[in-house]
Amino acid sequence: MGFRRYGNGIAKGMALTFKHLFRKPITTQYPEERLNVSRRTRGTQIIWNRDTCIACSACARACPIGCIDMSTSRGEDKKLKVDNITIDFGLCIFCGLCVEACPVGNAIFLSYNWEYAEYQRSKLVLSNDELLYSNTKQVSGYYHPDVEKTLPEQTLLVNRTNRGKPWD
Amino acid sequence: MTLKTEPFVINLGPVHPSTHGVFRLRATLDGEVVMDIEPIIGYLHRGIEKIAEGRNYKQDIPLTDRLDYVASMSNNLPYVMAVEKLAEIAVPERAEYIRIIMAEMQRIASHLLAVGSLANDLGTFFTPFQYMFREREKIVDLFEMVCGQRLLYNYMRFGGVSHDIPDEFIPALCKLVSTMPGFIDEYDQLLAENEILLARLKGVGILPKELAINSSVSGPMLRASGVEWDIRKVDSYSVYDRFNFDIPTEVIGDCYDRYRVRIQEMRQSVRILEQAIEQLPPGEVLAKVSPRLKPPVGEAYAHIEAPKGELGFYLVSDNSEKPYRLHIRAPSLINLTALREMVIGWKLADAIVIFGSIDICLGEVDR
Amino acid sequence: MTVALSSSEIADRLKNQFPEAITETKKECLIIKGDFLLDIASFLKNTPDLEFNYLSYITCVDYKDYFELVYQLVSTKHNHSLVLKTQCRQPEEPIVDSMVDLWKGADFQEREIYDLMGITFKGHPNLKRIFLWDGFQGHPLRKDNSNDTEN
Amino acid sequence: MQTSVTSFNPTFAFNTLPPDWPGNFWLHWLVFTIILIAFIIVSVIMFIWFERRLIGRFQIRLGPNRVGPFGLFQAIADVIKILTKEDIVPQKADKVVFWLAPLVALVPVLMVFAVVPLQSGAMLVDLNIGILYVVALSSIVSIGIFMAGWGSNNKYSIIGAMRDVAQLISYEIPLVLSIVGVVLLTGSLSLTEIVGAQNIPFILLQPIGFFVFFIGSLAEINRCPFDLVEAESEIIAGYNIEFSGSKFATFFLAEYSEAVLLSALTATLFLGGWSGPLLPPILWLLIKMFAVFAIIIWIRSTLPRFRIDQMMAFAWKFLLPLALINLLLTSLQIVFWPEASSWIIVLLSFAILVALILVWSKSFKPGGNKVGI
Repeated sequence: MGFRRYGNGIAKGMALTFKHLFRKPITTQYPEERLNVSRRTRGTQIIWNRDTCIACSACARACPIGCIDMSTSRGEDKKLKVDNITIDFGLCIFCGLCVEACPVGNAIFLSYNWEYAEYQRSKLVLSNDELLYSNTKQVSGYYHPDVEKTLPEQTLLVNRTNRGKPWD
Repeated sequence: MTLKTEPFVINLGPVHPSTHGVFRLRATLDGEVVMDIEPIIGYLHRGIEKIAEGRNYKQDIPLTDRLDYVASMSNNLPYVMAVEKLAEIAVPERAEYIRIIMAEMQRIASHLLAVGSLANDLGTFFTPFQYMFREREKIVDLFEMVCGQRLLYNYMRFGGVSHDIPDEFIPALCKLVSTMPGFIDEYDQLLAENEILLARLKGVGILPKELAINSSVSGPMLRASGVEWDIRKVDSYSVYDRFNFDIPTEVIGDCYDRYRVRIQEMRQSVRILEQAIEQLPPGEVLAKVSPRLKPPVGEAYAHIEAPKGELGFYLVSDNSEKPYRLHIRAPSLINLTALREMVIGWKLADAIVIFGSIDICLGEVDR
Repeated sequence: MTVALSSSEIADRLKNQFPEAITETKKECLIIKGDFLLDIASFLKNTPDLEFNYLSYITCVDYKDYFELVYQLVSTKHNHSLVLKTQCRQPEEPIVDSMVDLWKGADFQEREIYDLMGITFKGHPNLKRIFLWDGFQGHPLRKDNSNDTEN
Repeated sequence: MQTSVTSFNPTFAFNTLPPDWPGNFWLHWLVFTIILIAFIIVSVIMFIWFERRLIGRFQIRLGPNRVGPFGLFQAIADVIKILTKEDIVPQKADKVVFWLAPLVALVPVLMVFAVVPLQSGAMLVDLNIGILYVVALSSIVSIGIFMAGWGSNNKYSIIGAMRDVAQLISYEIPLVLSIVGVVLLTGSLSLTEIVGAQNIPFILLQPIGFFVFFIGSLAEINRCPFDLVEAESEIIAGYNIEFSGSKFATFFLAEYSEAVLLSALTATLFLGGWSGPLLPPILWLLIKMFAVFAIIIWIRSTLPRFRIDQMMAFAWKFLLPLALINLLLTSLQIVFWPEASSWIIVLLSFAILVALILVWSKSFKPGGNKVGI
């Protein structure tokens, strides 16, 4: 122990906080400054592709909370078609199991967008055409490696704060 | 002459800044001295064990995320291990390594939060907390990279993990691993020798070795009391037997020892990560498993050394798609058993610190 | 590695002292009669070469016609483990001896089982509901308690 | 000089006008009171902004930067927010005490500012017992805090209030004793003369006194590491847990005015007050105040808080002996070695300070024998 308890522990701590005064802030100024999220972001919406969907309801069955409501019927050509698909984003936990369950692989996607807010809960329930891909909704690379490659690289704090010294 | 004092009952929580969730501590105080406490829990009880019986095996994975929500990766792991044990699924080697990388990163992240919030309970105005969140953020960034979310990962699957790690993951992880020891040194510089912190933590809330074992305490708490008991070593699972690492233990079992154990475990985790990156083999990450998994009739118990202690899943299968019974051995709940013995006789401020040093997560306590 | 002790060996040792206690010896577990639970547990805890000083977890499974309590015992000294089970065949009022005197760690877990499964632990110092509130009707983890009751 | 204490005459003191101020006594009084209150409020707002920004930088983030340039108007926005909030009075509160408490806490602090010299002669009254007045009034704040704790009929509040009273009683003594050292050197209780007497700042001549005074003032304004009164991790907000709306704002104002006051006092007593080269005196005072406050913020952003018994032990076993020794040394120096060169005294005092801290920390353990470090 010896010469250890003379307030030098406090002094050391104070020196460390003082050192941090001259470090770059790690925070970002959110609405103006945006970081790239992961290419596999499980964003806050589910995007459905009507053309490729074979109406097998695998996604609805895979959903742990049952927020996907899908009703199908046989069309005239004996093929299954989707009559109605409704997803309640107020319930959805964005676990991505529906995307994994899809047998065709490109009928259901999670979105790359992660900002989604409504004033009413009822507006969070989307169905049919509202679930389709649009300009405001971008497809995420979750479970879709081909999409993943096209998205911008994620901004990482590990890379962002490194300034020459091993840790800074 | 003695003054007659009247004990009074005070409710710490359920909404209180340092109960780390919705926990209620009914304390009987004599002035500032705690005479008796009664933990009252259940405010976050969601009946996860019951919900799990109503869903199929795969749908329960996102549910396990919600146990200890600051260490979701570590919750996924024992559950998938239990199912793999039950259904006898072999896991590819690369997947085992990825799982360990994730579990160890999660351990660092969880301990950072534990130490940071302990410092907060001590009254440092969020500074150590902020510094530790910086590193936690880096780890969470990497988790986001592999599985797309920052809190509830839902990453492990039966027979592996859901995705292979992306190409840019390993360089970023290397960078993290190489800088992490420096940051841990900084935390030590900030906290470990601080006289006020020492006065607040040393000798406070001592949990003797015998009592710790008797109370089924696990994880850093048990090791701080001087028991060299780490599931990774004593009941080695996954590929932990291929790594060199030590089990940090302390002697007395006070709050400072628990803090020290956590700090040192972070260093050991960094060591494991370094080795895991080196040894990471190429190959598949997910074995072929039927989506409608029906394990044979039987039962299995798989446990891991989660950041908070021994986290185990006891599964009973009746050869249907859904588990017949899922029991979670939650370290947070069982560690709380020892709280009463540790707190009584200390001051109110110490009670908060002792509670903070246990490091519980209410999602796991109440389930 | 934690060695799972062979339950038949333990059963042989137990037979000397408790000849009627053992109901069944399975590969991974030992099923004993509820009346002998406390005696056997203290035997397992206090016998020098067994020394199961650490109670890893307790749980209870509802098999509809009986409840099965599962105790995983571990020895931190010898690093071995044993799964002890007892079956409770009174579905109306299941009563089991409490382990709190032997292992304090049983405290909250027994309260949890009492709360969610409705098994009374004889000798528990503070047996009351832990997660749910006192006025709650029923025990949610029982199989006859459906997921969507009014509670 | 020394005789002025004995010949103290309140009417005389009140009628002394600084020579360069126009108008009669009452006009001067009115104008200067308004100026003073404006000064206090502006500096409180600046202090809040400064604290939040600086703590932000210590914590490697930016701090408030949205409202106005550099977030300067953040505090104003906060004030508007707090004032427009609902003012809730608990049903079982002691209404009268509850209503009075914020005022009792705020008014004494404002009154103390009457004697703080902002620059030469720029003060409401130049009381020749200035320091005594400061000490007497600043203790009243704790009555307001105790009233708040008592009146709100809340267990957390009462714990906080009890802590505050215990803390104030303990820390007032070393605080006052450390001021006595300065008074001995100056030979006067008047703050103007204390500033005037500082050819070299008293921090150099009285390092022990400064050390004790600074720590004591941290405790006085309930700042980290002595913020047990409102320890958010233990008793949430302590005495002001039940206060909202304008009452809370008043407490907030009182707390920060006290911080401003003690920064100003530290600057006046130990750092040479408004005196300084080149810049105008008021600016010098502000610079010194902000420097003192910056150190307070720095401490706040680094240190954990004491436990109540450790805090009391720290006051009685560590600070009080230090203050007494300081007093003894200063008296001895004035009696036996009055003509000593200041620089020798400076060196000697610092040597003694270091020696004392080393010796004391060897024998002193916060928490008594129960806690071994």
